[in-house]
Amino acid sequence: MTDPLLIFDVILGLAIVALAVAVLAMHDRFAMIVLFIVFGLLSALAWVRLSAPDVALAEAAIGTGLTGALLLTTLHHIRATPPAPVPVPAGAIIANLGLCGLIFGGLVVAFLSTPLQAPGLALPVAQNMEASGVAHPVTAVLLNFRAYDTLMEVVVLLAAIVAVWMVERGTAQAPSPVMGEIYRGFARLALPAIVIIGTYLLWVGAYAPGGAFQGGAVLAAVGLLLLLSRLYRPQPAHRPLARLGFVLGTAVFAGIALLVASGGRVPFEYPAAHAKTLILLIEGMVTISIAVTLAALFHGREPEYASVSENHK
Amino acid sequence: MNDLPTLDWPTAVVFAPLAGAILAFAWPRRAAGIGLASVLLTTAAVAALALRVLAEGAVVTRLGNWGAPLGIDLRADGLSTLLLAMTAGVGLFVSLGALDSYAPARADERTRRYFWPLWLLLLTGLNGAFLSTDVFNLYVMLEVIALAAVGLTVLGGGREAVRAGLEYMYASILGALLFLMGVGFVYLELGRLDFAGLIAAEPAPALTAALALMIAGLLLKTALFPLHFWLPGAHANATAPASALLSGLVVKVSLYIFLRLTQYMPLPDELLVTLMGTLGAGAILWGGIQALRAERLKLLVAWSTVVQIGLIFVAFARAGQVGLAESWKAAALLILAHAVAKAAMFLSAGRIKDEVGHDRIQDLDRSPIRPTLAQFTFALAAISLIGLPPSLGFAGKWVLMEGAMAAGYWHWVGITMIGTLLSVAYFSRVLAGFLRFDRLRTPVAEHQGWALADTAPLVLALAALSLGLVAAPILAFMEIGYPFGATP
Amino acid sequence: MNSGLIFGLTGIAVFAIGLFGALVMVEPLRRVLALKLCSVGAGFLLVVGAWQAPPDMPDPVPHALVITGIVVMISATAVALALIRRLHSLERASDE
Amino acid sequence: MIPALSIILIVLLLATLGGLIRVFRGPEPAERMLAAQLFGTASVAMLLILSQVMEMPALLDVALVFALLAAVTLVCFVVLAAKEDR
Repeated sequence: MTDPLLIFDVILGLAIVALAVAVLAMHDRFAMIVLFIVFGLLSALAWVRLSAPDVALAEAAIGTGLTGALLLTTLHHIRATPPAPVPVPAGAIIANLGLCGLIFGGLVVAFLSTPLQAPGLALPVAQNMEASGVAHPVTAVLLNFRAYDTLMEVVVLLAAIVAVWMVERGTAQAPSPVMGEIYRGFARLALPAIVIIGTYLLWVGAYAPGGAFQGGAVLAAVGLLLLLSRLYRPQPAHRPLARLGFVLGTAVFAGIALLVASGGRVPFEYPAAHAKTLILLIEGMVTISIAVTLAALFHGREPEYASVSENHK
Repeated sequence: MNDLPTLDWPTAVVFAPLAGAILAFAWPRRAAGIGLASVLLTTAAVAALALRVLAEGAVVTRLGNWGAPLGIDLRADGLSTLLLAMTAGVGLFVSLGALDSYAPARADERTRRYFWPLWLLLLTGLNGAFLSTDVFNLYVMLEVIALAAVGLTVLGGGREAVRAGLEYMYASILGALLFLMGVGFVYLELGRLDFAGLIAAEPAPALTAALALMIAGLLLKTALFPLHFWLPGAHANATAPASALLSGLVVKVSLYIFLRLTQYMPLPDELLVTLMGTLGAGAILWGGIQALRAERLKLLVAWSTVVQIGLIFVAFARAGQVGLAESWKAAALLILAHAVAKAAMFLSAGRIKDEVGHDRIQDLDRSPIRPTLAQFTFALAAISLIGLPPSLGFAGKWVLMEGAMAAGYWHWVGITMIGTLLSVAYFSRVLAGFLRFDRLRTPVAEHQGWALADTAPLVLALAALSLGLVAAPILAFMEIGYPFGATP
Repeated sequence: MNSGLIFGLTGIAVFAIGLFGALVMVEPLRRVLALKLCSVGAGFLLVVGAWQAPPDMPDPVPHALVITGIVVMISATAVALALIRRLHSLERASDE
Repeated sequence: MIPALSIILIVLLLATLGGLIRVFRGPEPAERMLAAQLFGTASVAMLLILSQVMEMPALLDVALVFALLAAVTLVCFVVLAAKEDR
């Protein structure tokens, strides 16, 4: 008898592929983004089925939730001008379709030839878990075994906010919305709950799925709600504090990585007795930075002194 | 290990610019000072690392003391160190030039403040990529480089710059994602990501797919014809120091990774090596024709980058598959030559544009306000890019042709000759204008005399010219640590 | 047939669809989404590389890599979207 | 019991995929958004069942985040739509 879960997997896989096509084919730009959000949720479900709850959390929170919000604000910003229909020559479409079909075929052949369910690095990770300072393997990989990658990932986030602040100077400020009573009520209820969930995810990362990135993303959602509701308005005077928030995670992470390198130890080699504390400290600071940075990426512009565009509203 | 805490130079080379970037962004008022200090520190660290490599051979750092494949190792051998030194040298002089180019009188405050964090983040990524021994780590480094480079492209803020920057962004991200997909196949097949695993691997369909994906991504990022479409716009519309960094350094990273990967996972067929060379030949011809037609100086210089990238791929393919063990040296020498000369050329082109007020090639004549020194520098850089002795470009082309002739691959010799003639043709369009006496124009502005911004490109151009004299020691240095031997 | 196989094929298909979109699409926002599809496809491949038939535990390393990839991708997306917004306002300013 | 849960799971998935037709047909943005919200709710349900079937309690956390971020995107939509109406 076939496992009914396999049928579920097949339907899920087909739905994901169909949605990927639909995202690109959908004419309406708003519908395109909505379909993309659904596509992200389905992918997260698929990753749950592949026993990767950490990845599913990150995809749901960052890859789909926050990315969806970013896409929606950008669409709101540029919606005034509908895209001029640029006809793509049919020849180019067919040629590219053929090319991508070939690539797909080649990759499938290559994929089928691989030893599926090879052990990979699971064994060395399991053997070194004791020394890593945390009990959850994914967190151990992220914050200890491959901490250098993770540091560079936070650097990518830093590069993104530097670039975004640089790019969007002088962009027109969007007008403030009028917030209804219902939304205020929602915000009052939801904000504390979200803060608790975000902190919980950070904390739980030491022994179960969760951690700095997922926690940071959930906390960034608080920032999004505050920004959207204008409960918090970025002020020029807050810029130094914001900059500090952006660099905090990177600075603490890099600083600890270097500071532990004394007495014969190499960078990133946390002393065994303090590994857990140090990792938790790094995670906490990185969470703050991620939350602040993601919220700022959503806001986009660097807060400036009374911009011209706001005056002629 | 001894008891004294010795500085770990590979780590220092990555962390010094990172610390600078953090400080320069957190403290924008002091960005220039912090930036220059951290570039100097990085250069010092690279010099120390080079001395270590010279004395002891390859230097390896096992981050976290886990050791690959569980952890990530940094490894500095001759080739890595040479490219680090190239980055440090070019970066130092471009930084000095930038001090003047972005001085309060010439650029607005925001441009000045944002240049430094972006450039230092770029430097972090570049150094990290040259030291990396792990394919996933390379992917992350490529993304650090991509975001910082896009930021630098649009630093000027004009519409054309933003449009070109967006195009560059798409190409860059797509290239990185192709690379990531390749990383996925490497892991599926091998269950590890470090270079040692790649060297030890048996040929397999999944590894072929991985190599194809990664090479496709790298070619897109390095702008090999016909994937060069994004480069001319991005490099021609950026501000001068940014163009110098983008053209001199950023495209070199993907070339470097390409050289590494093709050595660890050899191309399975001679045909593919020839294909690389053929694409390079296409770049030389097409880029040469476009450079001949370019109306603006910076666009011409950008197209010449396309040509030079093509030349490096011809150098890679010059002796076919059996010659690969030696060909990478010709390619690496040309990478070095192009980086130094092109940075000098973009900086001097920027100076000419700033002083004259435009960069239309037609109108660049011997007017009273001509920035003599910048024009002189441009000519020196052109000598190296054309490949006249004693420049480093000459040494590179010489090694290329020698190998091609030894292997009897005369078509590559012919292509190199044609490329040289084309570059003579398009650079003389500019140089002829510099020397023209007939038309005197009214000055747009007072000639401002020599400046720090002139010194930096001049030193770089002179270096490009004279480094050719020490090509032999450079070639010997490259081999330290057997960068392409079986033992990592 | 097993979950790894099904979702591995799904991931490759999503990657190829995203690649097609990135090559063919002209609309800025749609091109960004096409690139996002590519990154999700690559994520699938890595997660499948980690997968073990239950009750065996999956390999945690690819999971960490995909989380890194997701964070890197939102950074890239944010910069691309900022460029799109900037270009839009520059073009509107020059039209007026 | 487990097969029964699996079948419920499949039915849930099919039902919500059917609901997606509103995203395609619209015509109003609100209708498309609400269809997506319905999808978010259903996926929370699917996660809860999966956490039983796959014996992974950690999926409850995933479900929590799903529910939360569905709310955030909805707020984002409402606020931006409100701006548009003015």
